[in-house]
Amino acid sequence: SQEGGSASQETATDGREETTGSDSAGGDLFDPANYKSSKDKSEWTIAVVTKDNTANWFKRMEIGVNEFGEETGINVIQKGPANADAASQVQVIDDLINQGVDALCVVPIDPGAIEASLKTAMEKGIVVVTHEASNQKNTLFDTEAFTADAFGAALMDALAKDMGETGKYALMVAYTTSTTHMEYANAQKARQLEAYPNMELINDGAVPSAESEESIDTAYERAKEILKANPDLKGFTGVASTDCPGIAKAVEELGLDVKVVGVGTPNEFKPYVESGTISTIKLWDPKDSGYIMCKVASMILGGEKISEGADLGIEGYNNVSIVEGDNKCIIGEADLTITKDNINDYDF
Amino acid sequence: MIKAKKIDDNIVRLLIILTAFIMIACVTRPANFIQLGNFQTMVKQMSEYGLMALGVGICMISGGIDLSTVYIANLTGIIAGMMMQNMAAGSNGNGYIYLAILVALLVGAICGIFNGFLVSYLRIPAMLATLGSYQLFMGIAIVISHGSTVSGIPEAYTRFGTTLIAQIPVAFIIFLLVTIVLSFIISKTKFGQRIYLVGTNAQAVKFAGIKYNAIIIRAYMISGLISAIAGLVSLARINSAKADFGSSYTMQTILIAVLGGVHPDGGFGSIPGIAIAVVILQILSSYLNMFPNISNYYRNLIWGFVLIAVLIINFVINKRKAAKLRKMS
Amino acid sequence: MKKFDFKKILKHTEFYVFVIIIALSLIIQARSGLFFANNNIVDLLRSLIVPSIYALCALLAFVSTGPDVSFPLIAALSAYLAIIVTKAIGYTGSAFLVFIFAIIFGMVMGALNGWIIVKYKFPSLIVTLGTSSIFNGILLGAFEAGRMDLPQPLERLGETSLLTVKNARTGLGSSLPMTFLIMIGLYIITYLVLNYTMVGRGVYALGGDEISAERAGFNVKAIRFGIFVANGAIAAIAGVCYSVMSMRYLPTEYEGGEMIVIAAVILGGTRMAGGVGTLKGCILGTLLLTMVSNSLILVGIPVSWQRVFIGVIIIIGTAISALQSYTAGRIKSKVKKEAA
Amino acid sequence: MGRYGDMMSNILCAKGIKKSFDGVHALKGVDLTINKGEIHCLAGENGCGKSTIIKIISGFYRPDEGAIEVAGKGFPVMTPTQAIKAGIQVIYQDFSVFPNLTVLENLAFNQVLANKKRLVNKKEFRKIAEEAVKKINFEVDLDALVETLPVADKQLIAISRALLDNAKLIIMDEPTTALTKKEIKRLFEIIAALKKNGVTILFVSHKLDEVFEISDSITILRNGENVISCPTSEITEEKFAYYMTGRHFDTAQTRKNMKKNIGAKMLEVKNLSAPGFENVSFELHKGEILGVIGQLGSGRTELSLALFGLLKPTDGKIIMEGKEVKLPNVNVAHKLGIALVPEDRLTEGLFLSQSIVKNITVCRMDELASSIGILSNKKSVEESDKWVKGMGVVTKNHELPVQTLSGGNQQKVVLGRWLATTPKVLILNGPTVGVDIGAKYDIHNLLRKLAEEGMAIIVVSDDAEEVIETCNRAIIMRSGYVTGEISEEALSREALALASN
Ligand SMILES: Nc1ncnc2c1ncn2[C@@H]1O[C@H](COP(=O)(O)OP(=O)(O)OP(=O)(O)O)[C@@H](O)[C@H]1O
Ligand SMILES: Nc1ncnc2c1ncn2[C@@H]1O[C@H](COP(=O)(O)OP(=O)(O)OP(=O)(O)O)[C@@H](O)[C@H]1O
Ligand SMILES: [Mg+2]
Ligand SMILES: [Mg+2]
Repeated sequence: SQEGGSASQETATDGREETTGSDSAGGDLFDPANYKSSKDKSEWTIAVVTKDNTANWFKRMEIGVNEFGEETGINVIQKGPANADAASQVQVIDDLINQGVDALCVVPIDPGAIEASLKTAMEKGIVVVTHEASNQKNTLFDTEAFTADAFGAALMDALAKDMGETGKYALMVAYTTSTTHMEYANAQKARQLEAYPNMELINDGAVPSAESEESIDTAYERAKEILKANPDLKGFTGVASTDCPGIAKAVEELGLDVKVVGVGTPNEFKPYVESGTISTIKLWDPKDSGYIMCKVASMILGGEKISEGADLGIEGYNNVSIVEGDNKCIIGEADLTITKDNINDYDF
Repeated sequence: MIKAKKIDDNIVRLLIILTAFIMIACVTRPANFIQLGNFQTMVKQMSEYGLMALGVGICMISGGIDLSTVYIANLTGIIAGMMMQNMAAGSNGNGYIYLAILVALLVGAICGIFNGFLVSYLRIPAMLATLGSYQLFMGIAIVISHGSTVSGIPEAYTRFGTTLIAQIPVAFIIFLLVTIVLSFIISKTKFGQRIYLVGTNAQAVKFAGIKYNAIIIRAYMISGLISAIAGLVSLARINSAKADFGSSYTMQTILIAVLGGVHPDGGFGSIPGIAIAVVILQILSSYLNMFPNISNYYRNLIWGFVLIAVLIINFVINKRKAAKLRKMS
Repeated sequence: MKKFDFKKILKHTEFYVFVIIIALSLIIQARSGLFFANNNIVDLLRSLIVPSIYALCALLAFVSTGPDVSFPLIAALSAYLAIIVTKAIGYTGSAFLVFIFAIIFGMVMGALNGWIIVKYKFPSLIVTLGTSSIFNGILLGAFEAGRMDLPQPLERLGETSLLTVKNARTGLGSSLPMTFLIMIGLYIITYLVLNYTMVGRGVYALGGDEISAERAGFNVKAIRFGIFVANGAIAAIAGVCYSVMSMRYLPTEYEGGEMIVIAAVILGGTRMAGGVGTLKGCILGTLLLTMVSNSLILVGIPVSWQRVFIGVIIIIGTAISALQSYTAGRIKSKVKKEAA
Repeated sequence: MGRYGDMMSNILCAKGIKKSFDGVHALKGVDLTINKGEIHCLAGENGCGKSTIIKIISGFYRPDEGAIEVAGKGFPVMTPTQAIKAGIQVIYQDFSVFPNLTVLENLAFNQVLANKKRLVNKKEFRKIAEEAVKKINFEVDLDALVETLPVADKQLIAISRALLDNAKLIIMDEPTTALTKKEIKRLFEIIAALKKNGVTILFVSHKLDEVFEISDSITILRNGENVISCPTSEITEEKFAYYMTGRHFDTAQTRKNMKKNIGAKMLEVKNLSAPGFENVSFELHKGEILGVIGQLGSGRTELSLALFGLLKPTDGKIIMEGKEVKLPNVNVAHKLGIALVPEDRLTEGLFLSQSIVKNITVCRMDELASSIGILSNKKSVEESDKWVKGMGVVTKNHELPVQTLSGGNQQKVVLGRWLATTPKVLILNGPTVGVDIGAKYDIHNLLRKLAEEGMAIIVVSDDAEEVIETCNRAIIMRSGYVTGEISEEALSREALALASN
């Protein structure tokens, strides 16, 4: 993981070099002020590109996107690729660029794969806003309910609290190649090493412990294997929406006392949360994320400045902070922690 | 003797379909479709899977199939990307880039030879051999990249991904060149003819003194090599490489090859046919992206429909022609 | 009568797959000490359910015609439609009816495959590739299917289990879902049809030599059409079983399941050229691949190496079975020479 | 010229049958009448439509025009099941067996299906099968898979399957091609016995001697049209050949009149052994045609494979033009000037769906290509043109796939391919199997001409006639050993019969 760290640092410096390189081309590519649109608001088109439009998560997001469109009268569209595959997403983005949309709001499948496309978009004067991509370089703003590190840490905090800060735990992701998942997973481990010395990640700390391959059934099978191989396991986290239902099912069936913490939508997890197997769900509301991406894009198009402490108009984003890392990251305080006590307050 | 026709009917029909698609797109979405930028994007996108489809097509002509092209492309992209990253700092000049390209091509060829070895010497059905090797190549790619994206490719290399020559993206020029070279190899050389023969009757090939194993290995090697080129093109275009990039391309390449007139049992097919099928698919995809309210998943529906419709049209036309012949004689 | 003929057994691919399975299970047992535990065996049986039902589709298609790659999407689409219909009419009775809905939809889709393949004599690979692309477009494009909760009948079926075991040593339990019975039932029906009806023998006959089958008086077209309709029905059952076992309908989890199933079936000795393939081989091949993918963690293979291992196992397994059938061919010609 | 019997004595009457395939008129209005209880021979050159009319009678093809009556009953649409029910059984040219199934099932299917049984009754299957093999005293393991059996057994399965109970008319499409002399004799005995029991036989053959030996009457077809139908007694061998081919054969041109031009020693095989044969020695000179006569399974095929680099010898020497050579693969054999025309042209010889040009030039690609491997289309076409003309291959266009040619023409293509390499030693394994007399005559003439020009030729065959007509000398193989050699002077039908028994 140390190698990985230095590699990403290198990437970061490369990113800077590119930035300065394009500076000379005229205007700062990364200054939102350069993207003020001369067109009337009603002529703008804001396109939201998701990972997979069939997933409940992004259907929820579409509600927020449409809400924004209705509220403002701005033309908004949401598109997903024909396959949940980075290459297909690149195609969608490239095609939208050609159709002359005014803003692109992207939830990348793989941030690395779309860098070049997003750069092209910006060079053409298209506003680029991303979500779930705190390491995306070619974006004006990345909007996050929180940072990946903070989210990973929050997951770990929740798990640690539920399992009493001691014992073995395991981490599941969809694929080792899922960039965001791996960030969350690595952040969890980092937090545990820093704050919970009595906890131990199985398999000598290898991240992740298993892949769910974005399938609830596979998550279940892998969880079972892990539980069999580690009968003394006390905690389990899963960061893909397929992971926790599978893990919880395995735990229930084996009749073990393992705390399950993870990411997902409340309705899908409700039975397991109510039965107590899933102790905590961490998430943010994709409806709000969709809304916020569009809002940020429209503000840039309208020439409005977004600065530290800005109010983006919905709860959780009334006082955003801006962190400059690989990009400018707008961070709200919109993480939701759902437990048995408040699960009935959410319906998505 | 009747003079042999120069262009085969299937290509003519594909061209008609292509023209029809272009016309529909031009009429219904002129503002979006008839645009230099749109064409540039389309040709850039299709170059990668187009290259792989050519490789798959050659293997299918030889009587097999190659399911591993996408993962060879990713593996070689990752290797080249990591080499460029690591050597960029210590070197002045672009020598290291050429070295990385060379190594990537070599790795692609070796992967292809490995596939060919499984299919020829070990007699594993190609579908299974390349199913196994695709897991293997993807696995190796995950192991060396730790599953994460290899990015931070030196600009000296990625510039090439965005270069235009006479307004044509380099990637497409590469695709065209490979198409031309392969068309030539397949239709005009000994080796090319032997691929068809091997795909027609593997037993008779032995009696005709054609080295079956050697031909098969070379066919898969070419597929591996082209996949490596696709990997390098993709590395330049998206500035990164990853073990699972483009996993949906596998089925797509087979569909393209089949639409292009390659027979899945071997012995038939042409490179230009595949190339035209690539263009048809790309226009279809880009066209659908012009309708915000139409889900991209309709592409699969249309694509499956076009494939079967073309098969049936070919069938009916051939039958009609035979009936006409019968009446004449 | 028939003697136990060891030499004959040595010629069957199934035997070698069986040997590999035994060897691997011993290795897994040695490395983890957990393989032969009752709960692990039950887990394995559970994992076997859906792939082994799929394997029937692959087997029937290979024996009679050629590859069929459309079964995962027939499964996905017919399960979707069945669930939608059940919910729409508010049916809360037996899960049996939901299966019937799915089977009807599956048969319609299978009939489309069968009709094209029989009428135009196109290679089944192309046709099923095309139709599965169409089914995918219908499911995700036209219907915009998303994850769904199950209707009551299926939910209830998912909650009942056939058998629950508890490992005395580790205290770990495992339960076998009711869908296991469906799988067993399908295997029994397929076995009886294939071996004890003339239609079943016709499936093998037409796979061996289509023209001869027609001359002998088999209704080749009807049998082939029937195979694809049956495949549609079987795929539909697998589709519903999958959703029952995940307790949720998951539209995107079906696609791409065909290749590994085809690998399993061929590993089990099914001949790609047709006419040869047994249910025994089918289940053994599926067991082998399921076992491998479900034991990598038990054995302690790091996650990033798992794919390499699966690739290597597929290559080695298929190489053994390919070389074995080649040498069996050679033994054959030697025997013939002795006879001459 | 058709000869129609009256309704009562007809078992089969087909009138004005027309059938075309994708523009090829296979039958242009053929009449065929077969009297009850006779052995009727259907003859004609390759591709004249014999198999096609058989398939129409058996309900496998539907005629474009024409009517079929079986025992006086008209069948507007005949299906395979109806035909079987009406008592018509066919032994197809390609045997029509299921290689992947057991002998038992192969034997029982037809009857079980004709009885419209839906379920499998193993006992019934076995009963039918045992009955079937008993009829011809055919000894075979009923539980063996057919694909593991030798060709002759497959043929016998096809025959015994056709003999089942209710058969009134048995049609045999070239049933003797894969059989040995002994087996042919046995088959003829069976046919005679069947005739005695009132079964009618329609027999297709190219072989003159067979036709005259057993048939009562003959129908000859040419190019999908009737030429003559008459009792066999009314026709001579010479006329028969003329009716079939429409040409007169120069019978003076036989081996006896062959110009002898035997030259230096070309090939010497010393104590050669390989899987399938042992300790084989012989010499072959320039301008000489050596016959290797032996039956199926005698090792003759393996010998030819070993001389062509396809089978690795375990012992012994192959000496070519005085130098010992090793033949690790076909390419080496090819370079040394050895050519093999394989036994089974469909699986080993031809690329059926590829063009005639490709099939002819496949072994000459190295010469037709430039140094970097680019093929010249012009040269290829010229080359193939030369051989298409030279061999008298009948075709409209040499870009057409080889599968559009008739059997004899296909064989000429394979032969042309190897002659194009100008070999020094030409090995032919069953050069005229399933080839009609016209084409056979052409091929034999060609072989003699090649020998005259100095080529050394080995003809591997089980056809005594062929060996006598073409060869200077013959060696006899049995069970993997050379059991005798017959010199030119002694080479006669009697000598061969004597030596191989
Ligand atoms: N299925 C088919 N499709 C196209 N052409 C066919 C088909 N079957 C037969 N033919 C053509 O019809 C003609 C008659 O063929 P047929 O097989 O009846 O000849 P035959 O007399 O049996 O010859 P042989 O002695 O070689 O067996 C040939 O020209 C052949 O090429
Ligand atoms: N060792 C071998 N390697 C490759 N092919 C073989 C081998 N042995 C036999 N064959 C092929 O298998 C086929 C059937 O063989 P088989 O021995 O039955 O031929 P045959 O003509 O019946 O026998 P024989 O040559 O002994 O008269 C032949 O066509 C031959 O080419
Ligand atoms: Mg015939
Ligand atoms: Mg032989």
